[in-house]
Amino acid sequence: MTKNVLNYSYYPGCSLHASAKEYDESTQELFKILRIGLQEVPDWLCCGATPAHNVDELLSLSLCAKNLELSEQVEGDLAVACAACFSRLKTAQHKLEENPEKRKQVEYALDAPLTMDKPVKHLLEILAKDYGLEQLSSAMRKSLSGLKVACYYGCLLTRPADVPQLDCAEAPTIMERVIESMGAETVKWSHRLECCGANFTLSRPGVVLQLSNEILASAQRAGADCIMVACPLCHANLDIRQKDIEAASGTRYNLPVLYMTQLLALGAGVSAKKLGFDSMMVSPLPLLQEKGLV
Amino acid sequence: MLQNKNSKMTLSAETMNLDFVKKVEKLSGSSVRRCFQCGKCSAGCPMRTFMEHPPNRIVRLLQLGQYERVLAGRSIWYCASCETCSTRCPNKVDLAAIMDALRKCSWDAKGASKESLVQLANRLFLDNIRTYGRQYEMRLAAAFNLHSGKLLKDFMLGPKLLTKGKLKMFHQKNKNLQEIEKIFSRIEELRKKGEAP
Amino acid sequence: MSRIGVFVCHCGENISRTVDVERVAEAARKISGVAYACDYKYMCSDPGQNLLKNAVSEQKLDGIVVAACSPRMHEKTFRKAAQSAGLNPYLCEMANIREHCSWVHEDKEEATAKATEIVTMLVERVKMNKKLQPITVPVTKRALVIGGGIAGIQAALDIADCGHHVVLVEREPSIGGHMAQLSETFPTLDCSQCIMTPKMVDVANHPNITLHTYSEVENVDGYIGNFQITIKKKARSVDMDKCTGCGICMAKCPQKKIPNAFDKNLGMRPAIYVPFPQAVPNTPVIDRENCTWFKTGKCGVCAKVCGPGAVDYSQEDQLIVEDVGAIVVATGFELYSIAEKPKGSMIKGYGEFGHGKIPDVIDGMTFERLASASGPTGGKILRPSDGKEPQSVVFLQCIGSRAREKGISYCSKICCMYTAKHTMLYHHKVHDGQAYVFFMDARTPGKGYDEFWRRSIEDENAVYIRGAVSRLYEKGDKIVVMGSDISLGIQVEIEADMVVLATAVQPRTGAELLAQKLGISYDKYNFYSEAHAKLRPVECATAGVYLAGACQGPKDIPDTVSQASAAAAKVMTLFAKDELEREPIVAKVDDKRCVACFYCKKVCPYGAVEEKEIRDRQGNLVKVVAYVNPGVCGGCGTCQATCPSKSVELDGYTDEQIMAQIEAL
Amino acid sequence: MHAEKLKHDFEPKIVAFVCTWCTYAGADLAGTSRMQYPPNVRVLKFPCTGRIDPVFILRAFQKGADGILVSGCHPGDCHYMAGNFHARRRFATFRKLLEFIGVDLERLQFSWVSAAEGGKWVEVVTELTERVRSMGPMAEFKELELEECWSGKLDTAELQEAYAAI
Repeated sequence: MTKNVLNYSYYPGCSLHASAKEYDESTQELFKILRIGLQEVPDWLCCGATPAHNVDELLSLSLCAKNLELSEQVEGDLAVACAACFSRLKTAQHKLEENPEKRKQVEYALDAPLTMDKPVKHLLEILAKDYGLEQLSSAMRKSLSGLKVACYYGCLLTRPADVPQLDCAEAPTIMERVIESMGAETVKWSHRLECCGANFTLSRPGVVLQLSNEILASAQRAGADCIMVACPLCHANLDIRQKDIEAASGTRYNLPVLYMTQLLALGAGVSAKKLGFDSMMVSPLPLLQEKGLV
Repeated sequence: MLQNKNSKMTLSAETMNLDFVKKVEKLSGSSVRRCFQCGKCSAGCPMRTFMEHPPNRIVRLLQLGQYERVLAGRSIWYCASCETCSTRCPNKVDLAAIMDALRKCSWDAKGASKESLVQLANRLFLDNIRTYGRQYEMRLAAAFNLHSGKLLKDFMLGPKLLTKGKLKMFHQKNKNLQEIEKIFSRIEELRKKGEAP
Repeated sequence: MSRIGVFVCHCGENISRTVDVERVAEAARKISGVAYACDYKYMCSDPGQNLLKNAVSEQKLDGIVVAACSPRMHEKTFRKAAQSAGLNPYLCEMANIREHCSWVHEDKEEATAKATEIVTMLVERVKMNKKLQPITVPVTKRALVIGGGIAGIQAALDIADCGHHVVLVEREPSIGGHMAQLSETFPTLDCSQCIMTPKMVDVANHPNITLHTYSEVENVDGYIGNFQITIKKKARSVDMDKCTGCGICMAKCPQKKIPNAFDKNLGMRPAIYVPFPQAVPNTPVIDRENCTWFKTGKCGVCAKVCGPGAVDYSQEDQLIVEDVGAIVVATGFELYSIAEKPKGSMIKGYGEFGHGKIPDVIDGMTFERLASASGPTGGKILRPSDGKEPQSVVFLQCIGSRAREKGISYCSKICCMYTAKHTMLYHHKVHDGQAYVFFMDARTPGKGYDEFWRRSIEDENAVYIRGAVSRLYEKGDKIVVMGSDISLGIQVEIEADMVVLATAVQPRTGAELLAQKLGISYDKYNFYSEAHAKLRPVECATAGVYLAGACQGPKDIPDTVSQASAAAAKVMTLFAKDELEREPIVAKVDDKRCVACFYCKKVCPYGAVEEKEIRDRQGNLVKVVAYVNPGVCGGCGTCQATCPSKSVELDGYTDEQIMAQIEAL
Repeated sequence: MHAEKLKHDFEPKIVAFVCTWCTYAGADLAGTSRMQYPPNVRVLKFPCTGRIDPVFILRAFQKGADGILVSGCHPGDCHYMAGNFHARRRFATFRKLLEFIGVDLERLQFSWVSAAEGGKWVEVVTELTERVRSMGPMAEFKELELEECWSGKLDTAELQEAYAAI
């Protein structure tokens, strides 16, 4: 077995073990072919997501701090796939460093001194910065050229400006740069950073139908073949709810919504069968076949 | 007594609950007074159409210490935490954090708000973490439908997701459930002692 | 027969590319009266100018036309060249064949034809040109400053420091104006008196300043450089030379219950008084309307107690005349009153705020006096009705201002800032008190201003509510304020202990009368008009009169002081020369033809037209005619076009010159 | 490069009476900006539109002008404060008079062109030139002028004949 070029500890988050399993699978496949090691943090727990910080900040911070503590068992910076988990973990680091009072409370809750030094990195950051775009480009086995991709950031990859620090909060390009390095074409579109309706998908699905509809419409206007995401919740709203959105708005979109890692892995030569394309509600296979990618 | 959201506001040292404002400022770590009502938050808020009070009005009501009006409305529960407002605020008012703080106040006050569905979803979500350590969407959705009385909500979606392997009928519990329970209980303990909000 | 020279410029290729300059010169030679014509690459260059100069002397030319660029570009250059060749500069004209011809046309034939016609017109014109001499006017290097507030004080000190004599006239018994009444000043919260009184003392002690307090400008004659000012010194009833300012007269005066206007009538003063302790000069005046001696002929206590015998009941108003060369008008402003106004007045009061009859509804200046350490309450905020400390104060902005209905559509500019200051002063003095401000917009364009306003909210607890107030009414000892928060769209009601109105800044009552004496224009509100809103903001259109401070429009202290120093600089520029020289483009009246209809006087924007008496040798009045004062005339020529008897001529643009041009069409 | 130039049967003569501060400067700006307009216009410079005597307009028509433009500063921008207002009032009356005596007012245009409006100068001049071109030559006043000339000369054949007949 060849040696890995980089090694990370890995926090997949709840969704990647359920509704977003294809994100997890494609991430594993992509990193394997790029020779980037990923070792899952043992017994990681839910970061608390939006519900926790919505009503109980202390709980939210404590859950994240616990995960950071758990991650210390594995070598390497902490790689996070889910944009929401990434945002929560970064926010927790940010707030606990800033606010000694909150830090004290969390230390009490965990009954342990905080270990906060491990850098938390989103997959995008690892690919674009640590691994490098040139390297990524040279890993290309099958160019995605001809595929017009609308890169969808959503809320939490970039906002608020001083927390994730992944890219410019208002005009990021990191997703575009990453996928372009695999030969894809990206479209300019208006709703890259708009909210999809997030976790209202459970309690108030009407909200999602409206907000995600605008996003799909914008991508369609821009002439995109598909939407690329890096967040399971965005994916759920745009993919799983797409049929409902089409019904509610009376517009036919049929826009496949793909995880960033699915597309990258495809370009890097991973077999389409391993990338979970068949588990998606809006099947991307007709499109990928048309473009000669599968 | 508050008649409706537009009923007249009488301002005086007694009717302006500035302690509440201070509490929100402390919880959120953001100034409320700094807001000068430019409205940029409401301009970019994706959830504005679903709110009875747009974000800027929430801050304005806070500035005047009108906490009852804020908590009684369901607007705070319609915030998606997308952070657009906080990112673009010219005055560095962290409205997303203020919304978190307000929701916590409403949560603690139990039933202050008209919005129950979002609160229900949140509670089930947190219960899930305490019991299993991780989220299991199947369970969450089922429990939500059960509790909200919307038994058939997304009825058609479930089987589809199951066949796609997206919902797991069975799952494992975390091995460190005791540690997780400890976090929850120690936080409760802190609160009982009055050492945490 | 005239001998005109025509000089056609190529301007490199700028002209010659589209205009055949040689053909233009050739055509010019054929015009009758043209003695010489040539073309040259760069007429404005040294060799070009020499060509022109040599031609003038060699060809004995009596007029020249330079066909080149716009006169706005090089008229001065060529007129100077003509002058150095011994030709009167006003016999040189420019034909604009670049901006108006070669640059705007492409067809060479057409452009050449047009250029030739332009040259022909100018040749015909220059034949009619007359020799003109620059006008000189002697300058009296003394300045009059009207108004002893901060604007007048600053202007007077600047001019006096430059070595010129200044006559400062102040209507009140003391200089200081409104600034002396203020407690603290935004945006730094300096104590107003602390920064103001040293300047007042400087005025009093300055060897170059003659101070006339309790005096008014009675009449203004003359024009720039040569004004004669008649000043009325009102009878002070105290001999300023003898008075030592000991104050015993004031202490002993039995009549002590006269409301002191300086304290907005909150405090009392005796009949013999100085308006405030730091007054300059520190010489009392007797308020004759309230003095027992003047009312009944009995009392005389002040005269009896005065050691130096300075009290003089027999003093009378005195008229004195001062000769000055320039005038700075710095008469300041007054505050709008919400009281009911007489019918026919453009300004209306506020019935919905009680027409000024609710005792605890006060204006901003009254609040200043309450907050002032030297004020009637010693700096304690106490409400006028019962002397209690108000626990809640509501401030209302834009009272009168920005209210077309009330006759004032402008923004008073200073109220946003002073209201923010008031909330801070109130918070400093009444820690538990709550200040509320109803405002429409916060207008804070000044250095450190917005930060100051934000401080009043973020650090000093003021609650700002966007929206105007509908009505005030009394309820027990409270004042109910009925407002609305327009960002919420919710009505707001506050029961206040005191209400402070930020009333509009208005010109002084009677400002128009002084303007008429000075011959300066004023707007519909009676604010004095500057010559140009952007580029001549301190000069009046009337030469030699300058504006400083709020008499021109609402202004805060920094703006007022800047404008005062600017006005002083303008005066000093005028005084830098012994004589005033200006372009001789002025109107002249032919006495013989003038029928004294004075239409010219009506249309002249400069007030340059006077009535001149013509007398025979015995001194009998023969007739009255119009006379245009060349020192004042601006040279627009409106009088000439208006004159029904054709007796006015504007030098440089005479009918002959223009008709000659038209004839050449 | 240049658009084909149309040759016209009639080239009107346009005279512009302008003030030196605004419109003259505006025309200068059109020049420095290298804008193009018909070469039919001749500019007469005045200190202010207030100086323009209606007689000048009459005389210009007599001397062959087919169209006349009077242009000064925008209201409120007069260098001499109010000259353009006086001009406006004067010409409002004068137009009525011209109309009364039968002059087509389309030949006489008043406008405000500021020192910054090079483009507007070009527009105004071009429009007026084209309009007057379509109206044809201004004959009335020229005939009057000819008549005056005729009556002024004492040695024409007609007169000689008339004298002889007496």
